[in-house]
Amino acid sequence: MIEYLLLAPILTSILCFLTKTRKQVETVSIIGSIATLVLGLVLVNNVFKYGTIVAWQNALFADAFSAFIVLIVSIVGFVASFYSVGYMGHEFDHNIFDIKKLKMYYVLFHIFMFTMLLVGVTNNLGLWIAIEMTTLVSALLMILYSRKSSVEAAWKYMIICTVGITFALFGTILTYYAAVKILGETGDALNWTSLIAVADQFDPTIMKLAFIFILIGYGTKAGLAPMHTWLPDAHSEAPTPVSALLSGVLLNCAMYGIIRFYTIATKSTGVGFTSNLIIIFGLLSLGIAVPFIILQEDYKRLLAYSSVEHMGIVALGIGFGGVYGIFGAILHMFNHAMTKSLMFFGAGNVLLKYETKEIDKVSGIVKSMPVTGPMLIIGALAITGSPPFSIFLSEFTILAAGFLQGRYVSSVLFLLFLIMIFAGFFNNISKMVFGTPKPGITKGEVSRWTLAAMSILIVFVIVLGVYIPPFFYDMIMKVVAVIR
Amino acid sequence: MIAKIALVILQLLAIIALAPLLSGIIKKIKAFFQIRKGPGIFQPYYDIAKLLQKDSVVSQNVSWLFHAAPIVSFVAVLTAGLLIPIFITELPFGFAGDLIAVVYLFALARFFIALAALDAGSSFGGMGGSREMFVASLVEPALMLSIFAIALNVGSTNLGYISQTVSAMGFDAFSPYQILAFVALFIIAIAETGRIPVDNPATHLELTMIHEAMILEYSGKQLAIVELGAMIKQLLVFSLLANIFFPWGIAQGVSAAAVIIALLAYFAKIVILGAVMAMVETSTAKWRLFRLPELLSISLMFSFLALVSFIIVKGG
Amino acid sequence: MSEIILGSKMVQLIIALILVSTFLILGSTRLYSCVRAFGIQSFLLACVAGIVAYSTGKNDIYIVALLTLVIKAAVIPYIFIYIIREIKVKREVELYVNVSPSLIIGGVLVVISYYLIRSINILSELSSFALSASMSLVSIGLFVMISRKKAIMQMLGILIMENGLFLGAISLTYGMPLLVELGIFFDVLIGVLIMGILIFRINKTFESIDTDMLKTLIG
Amino acid sequence: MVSGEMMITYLFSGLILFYFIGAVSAVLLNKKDGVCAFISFISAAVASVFGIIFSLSVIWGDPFSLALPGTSFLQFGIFVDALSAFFILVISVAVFAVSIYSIGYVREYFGKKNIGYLGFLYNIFILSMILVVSANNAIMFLIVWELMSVISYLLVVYEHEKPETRKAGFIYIVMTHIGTGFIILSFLILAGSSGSFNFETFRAAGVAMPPLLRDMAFVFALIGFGTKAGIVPLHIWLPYAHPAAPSNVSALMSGVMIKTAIFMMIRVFFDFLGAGQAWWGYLVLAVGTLSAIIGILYAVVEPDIKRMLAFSSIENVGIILIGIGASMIFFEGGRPGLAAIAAIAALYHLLNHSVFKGLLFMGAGSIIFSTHTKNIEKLGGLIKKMPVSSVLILVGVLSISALPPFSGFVSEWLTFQSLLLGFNFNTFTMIVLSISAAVLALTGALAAFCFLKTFGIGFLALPRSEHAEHATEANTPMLLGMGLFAILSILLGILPFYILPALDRVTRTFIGVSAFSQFFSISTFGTIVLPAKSSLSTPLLLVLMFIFLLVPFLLLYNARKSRAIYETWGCGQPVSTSRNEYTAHAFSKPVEMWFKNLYRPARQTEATYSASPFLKESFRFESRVEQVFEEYIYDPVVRFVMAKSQSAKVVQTGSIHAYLSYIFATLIILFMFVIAGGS
Repeated sequence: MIEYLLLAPILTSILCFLTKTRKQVETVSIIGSIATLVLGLVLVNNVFKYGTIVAWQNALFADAFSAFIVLIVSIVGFVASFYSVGYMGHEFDHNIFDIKKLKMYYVLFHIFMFTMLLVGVTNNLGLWIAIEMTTLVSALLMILYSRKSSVEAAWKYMIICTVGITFALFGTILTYYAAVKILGETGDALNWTSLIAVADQFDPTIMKLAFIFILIGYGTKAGLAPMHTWLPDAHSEAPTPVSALLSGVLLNCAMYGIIRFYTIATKSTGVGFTSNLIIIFGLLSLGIAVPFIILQEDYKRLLAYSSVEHMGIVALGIGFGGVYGIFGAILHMFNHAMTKSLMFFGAGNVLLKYETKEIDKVSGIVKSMPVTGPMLIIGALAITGSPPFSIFLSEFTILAAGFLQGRYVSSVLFLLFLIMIFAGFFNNISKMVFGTPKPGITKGEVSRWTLAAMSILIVFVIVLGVYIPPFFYDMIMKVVAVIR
Repeated sequence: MIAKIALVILQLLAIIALAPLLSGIIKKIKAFFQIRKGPGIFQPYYDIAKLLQKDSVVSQNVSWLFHAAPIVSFVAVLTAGLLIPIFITELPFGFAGDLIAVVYLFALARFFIALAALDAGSSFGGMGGSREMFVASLVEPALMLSIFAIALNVGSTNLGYISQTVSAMGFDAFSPYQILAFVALFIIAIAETGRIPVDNPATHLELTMIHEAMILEYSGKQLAIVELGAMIKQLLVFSLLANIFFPWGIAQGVSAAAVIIALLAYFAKIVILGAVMAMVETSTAKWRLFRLPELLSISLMFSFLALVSFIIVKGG
Repeated sequence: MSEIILGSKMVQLIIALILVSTFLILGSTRLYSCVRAFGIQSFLLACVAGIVAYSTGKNDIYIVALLTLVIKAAVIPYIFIYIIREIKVKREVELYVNVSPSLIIGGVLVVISYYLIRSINILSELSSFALSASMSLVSIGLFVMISRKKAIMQMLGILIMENGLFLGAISLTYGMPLLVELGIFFDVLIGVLIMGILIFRINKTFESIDTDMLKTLIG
Repeated sequence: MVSGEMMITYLFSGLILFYFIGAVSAVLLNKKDGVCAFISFISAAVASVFGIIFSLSVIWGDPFSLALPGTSFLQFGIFVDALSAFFILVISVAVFAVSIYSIGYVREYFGKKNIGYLGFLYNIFILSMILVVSANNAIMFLIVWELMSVISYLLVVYEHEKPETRKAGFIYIVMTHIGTGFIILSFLILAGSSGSFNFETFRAAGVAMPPLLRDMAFVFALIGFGTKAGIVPLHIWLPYAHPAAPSNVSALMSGVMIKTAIFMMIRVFFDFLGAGQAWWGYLVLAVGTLSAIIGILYAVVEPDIKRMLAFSSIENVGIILIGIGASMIFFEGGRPGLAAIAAIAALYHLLNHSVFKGLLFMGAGSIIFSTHTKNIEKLGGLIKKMPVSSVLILVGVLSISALPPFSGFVSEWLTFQSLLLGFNFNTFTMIVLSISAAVLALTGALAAFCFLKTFGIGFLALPRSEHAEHATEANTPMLLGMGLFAILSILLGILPFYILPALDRVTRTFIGVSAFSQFFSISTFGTIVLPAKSSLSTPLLLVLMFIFLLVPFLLLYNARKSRAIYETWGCGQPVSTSRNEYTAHAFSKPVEMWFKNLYRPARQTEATYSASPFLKESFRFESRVEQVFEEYIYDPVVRFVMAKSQSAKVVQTGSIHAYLSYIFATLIILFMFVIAGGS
């Protein structure tokens, strides 16, 4: 089952490589991503129905949490491939991309999908490999545009994330060392299930060290402050569909790594150490995002900083702990993925239309793009945690968890940052969306594909804001059970 | 029932009939203090009668409101007259409104006159309206505090009930808080009736006028109504002062003798009050408008002191 | 048994030599000599792996040792030299921190690492020596990245860190499962390739590989 | 024959359904402006009729509740008791009139703006308000509460082409968000004690909480809901947002939306937290008093009519809160009967305010509709151009100025009386209540001043600009909508004896006792009789005034015949031009001088001279008053945040070496943390 899921994007990628024309490559890509989505959903369904699935002598492994990541990856990936057709098609039409580059884009896109799926379904140490692979592939995607800034961003991304990931490997080795002491030198010593089973016997000091390395390592990749510095560059310079994947999905994948190790480390060190650390990083991320969001001049960077903020929120949810906290964090990962992708897609449309990333040079989107404009407003409200949109529910749950756990100071700070971010973010977005467009901007949407992609996401954003379907609720509760 | 209606009509007639007289008396007393001869005390009657016979000249800018305003304000003042005990405490329609309602009926009257002042488009009218409303605003907090002081003492804002209770107290009514409240209300009365130092009813310079500036555009019958309304209002304010603080002699029940005694006592009281007012007017100069808040804060202070001393004396 | 191996003079000596090679990198101002020192370091690392493989008798580790020898000691240095030749970079290592302060800081980092690992006080003295050496490598690697201007030196810094990890892994746990090791080698190799591509790109777009040029994305 | 219970469910569903129909049809029909406007607003009006019947039957019947499907995590429910029903009534009444008005008003936008968008938002906005007052779960409440805020924000920025509108919208949504933050804190404290987000559990938990937590819940709720209600100093958004919105929406926002905050205050303070501490009541009273006076003071000097109305809303919210504060004091002091009277006064004023403020905003809308200006200095003479509108607006003006026998008078009278009832309390209470009453009196007088100015300058005398010169009467639906409210203003003034018993049923739900017959009664001529003979009968006053009309009519007999028309008196100079009229600014100058410490007026004059320095060629005069709260509280905070943000941005230097150092430093710090034995 898992193998098929992993095979789908690889095959698609190969087929994309073999195609000749734009039509072909787009068709292959769409079909491939539909296949990935379907397989992903089947996997998710199986996991939630029948329990954990393993394959390849435990090297591949899917429990509820993995399945949840697969769910996010495949949904956003699917939508992003739709969006790509519109977005990259526009670039192709305007001769920014030739067919070679377009093909290259789709090839890398599906490999990127593969690596992210791999993050979800791989067993422990493989996680490190998979995450490093995501960095490599996405760096390549970033330099498809040969702008100076893209190259700069890619370099920073590559270097900083590799350093971070190296730390994560160190943490993994230390964990392995702690596990080997208990389990002996078996191949099982790096499997999630066997680790968790004996995690409470691990040496706490080693685990503390290990957790620090993991937190800094994967935290770098997840964009937790102060290791987030590469993130605004990378996310704003990548091609928009990739930005959406980077912000919406890849960050979650890194977060997934942290949470996995958090579960193990907590069993050994006790809840205080790990959760305090993770809360500190969470608050730091929120706090650092505030000034940059308030004074932002580039709307894609604005979204990127908002991702830093949201990863901080997920971290807070995990740190607060309890059923509420973790439930909120998991729900938030999903909601953020949907909403942030929506926002990036909207931003992409704006970029195509206005050909600038500067907030001050964009105005009157509602007039020039009557569909994108309202969607951007909804997205902006949603991403800043306004009801009745989905992120409000998860943020509220996390806040409630903070209160229930007696972490009043953190909770109040959290709320304060949220409000400041709201003000900053909304100010910037409303400047762009409202008003009258500059002369020379024609009225009309860029492409129907992009709108289709956004419509799918907006359904998630709105529906999950007022109604959590029982099956989805059960799903998240199962994930919570895995983590706790 | 008939007795009640008779009482109402009697009270109305008394008010309408006495109002110009009070005006005349005050003018006469004022003249006395200023060592002038002055017009006769019935002069206001002649004035009104003359005005009623005159044709009116109306500004070309005005709307229907200009014509309606005197009527509305006159009616409002008259209605207030039915709520204030003049010679009897058991007012037939006393339940229709209390002290607060009286204040607001006066406000209604003032409101329409001030509106009409703006209608002609003259800057004098605007000036008068603005100042009139300004003075009213200045008065209001002190007025409400003294109403509170009075009402707290008696336990009600019903005017008939207040008179009744205070008159039942006899000389006990001369308590410090009563006196303080009286002083406060007297200052307010100066403002309400448009007298020096707040306003000069005898001025002929448009720029210094308040009330007169408002009604500058009225003439003939309309002016008569406006003037009469103002006089009635003055009388009512005096009656309030008289029958809230010194309700002696007021009739408790409906008997001819009591009513006659009450009427006489009432007349005496307002004449005395008028004399005091005339004295005050003669002994002060008109203040400039922006100094008025000082005067009103004095009144505010008095009424607040009245309230506090009541609370302290009576205990909470 | 493990203590014996690590305690053996041989391993200690090699680890010490690895540290020396690291300092060679810190102390040199020429790109070529840096690359050469890195090659030596990787070779020494392969030696450690070989000794561990020999004394534990695990065939897996032989493969790892071999891979280290081939990829880290041969292929990667070759890639470096290729890049340096192709883009005709100036041969100097441009520094933020001069050679002698660099060396002093490197020394301090070693001492700190040693102290840190000792103060954790959960490991035996011998494995803690290896671990502290590995920590030193990681931190010096990071320091190299921070203190050198050229993009290519940052790439080298990452590889030094990677070597440090490798040393830690091999001395603590005698390597990890083979599949995982292979994955890591694969990643490292691909990583180096992609970084190489990026360096070419940087050179092409900025006409220099000085990272000082890469300061346009701020705020 | 359906049972009563079913009937009520149908009514409620019908109410929701029609708002939905309104919203959906607006979107579907948005190509045809006229049809779209008609259908969507008529649908809202129909829904509001359902709302009126529904709420009346709940007030006079039993509470209504409805559980909606959901998971244990998110369980929505509807609960409508008499209190909620009262607010639904207020909303529905306002919506009915405003919807009819809107049919005419939106013609302004035909061909220029998307009517479907407006109709959609309008219906959803109302629906969200209905849900706010009927939500039975904290999470659901927060969702619909923010929905209401967001939709109203979108309505505020409907005319987003104007930069000032965007600014207004931004200030509004940020302030409302801050408010929601506090509400969330308050609810979390309550939920922390009750272990659930259901309002039912809040009721039990709130009373049982430790005092400190209760105090915090109270203060947070006061700040949170106060922001929405527009209490000083959290009011700054109101004078921006309400004027920026289309006038029909302003009418709803000022008339109804800010009342939902009052609703929740009552819910939280009385229902959830029980009697509470003595100082709660005093705080609410103080806040109310401050809001009343500050609100009206700014209204007096405001030249923009819609902004003036917004400031006046702050004032009226203050008056309502004075009643609620007094009620809390009495309630806490163990006098529920008196508390009920004070609460009735507050609710009565709330109802009245929603009517006359709605009327006035619609009136302002009519003025803008026909003159295209909001600046009072540019109006004038409208009473001749818009005769019907001006009469209707006059009714609103008289009501808001609390002149008898109009509606505002009755509720202000009740408020004064309820403050007077403090004579049954201790010294401190008496003094506090008296001071509050004095301030309230000043407020009332200034309100009269303010609205007199507005009506007098705006409607009377000569037109002051081209705009006013060419004004025409508003169209029929607009007049109908305004007329409804004007009639209602009068009815609410003269029929209090119908309304008080209903209000008594409402206040009974949160105070627990009925004040009727025990603390007040209704006797002949619809007289309201309070303890100690204080009584008021507006119907009788009205009748008396009508009878007395006879006197002036007799005196004025034949006056019309002998009337000469001539120029206005100007000391002998011909002055019949609008340039000689008294301006609004001049009119309010005395008050400006009186409170110059608050206003800090700044003036600028600029004169150009022709040849001689004594002959001015042109003269420019500019004067403005400071918005003290903005300039001394909010602006410094914003500047501080901006400055700090600017310096914090240094972190992102662009240098990869710096970035790597951060990671290095983090690592070292965490190591120290572990070595130090941190946990």
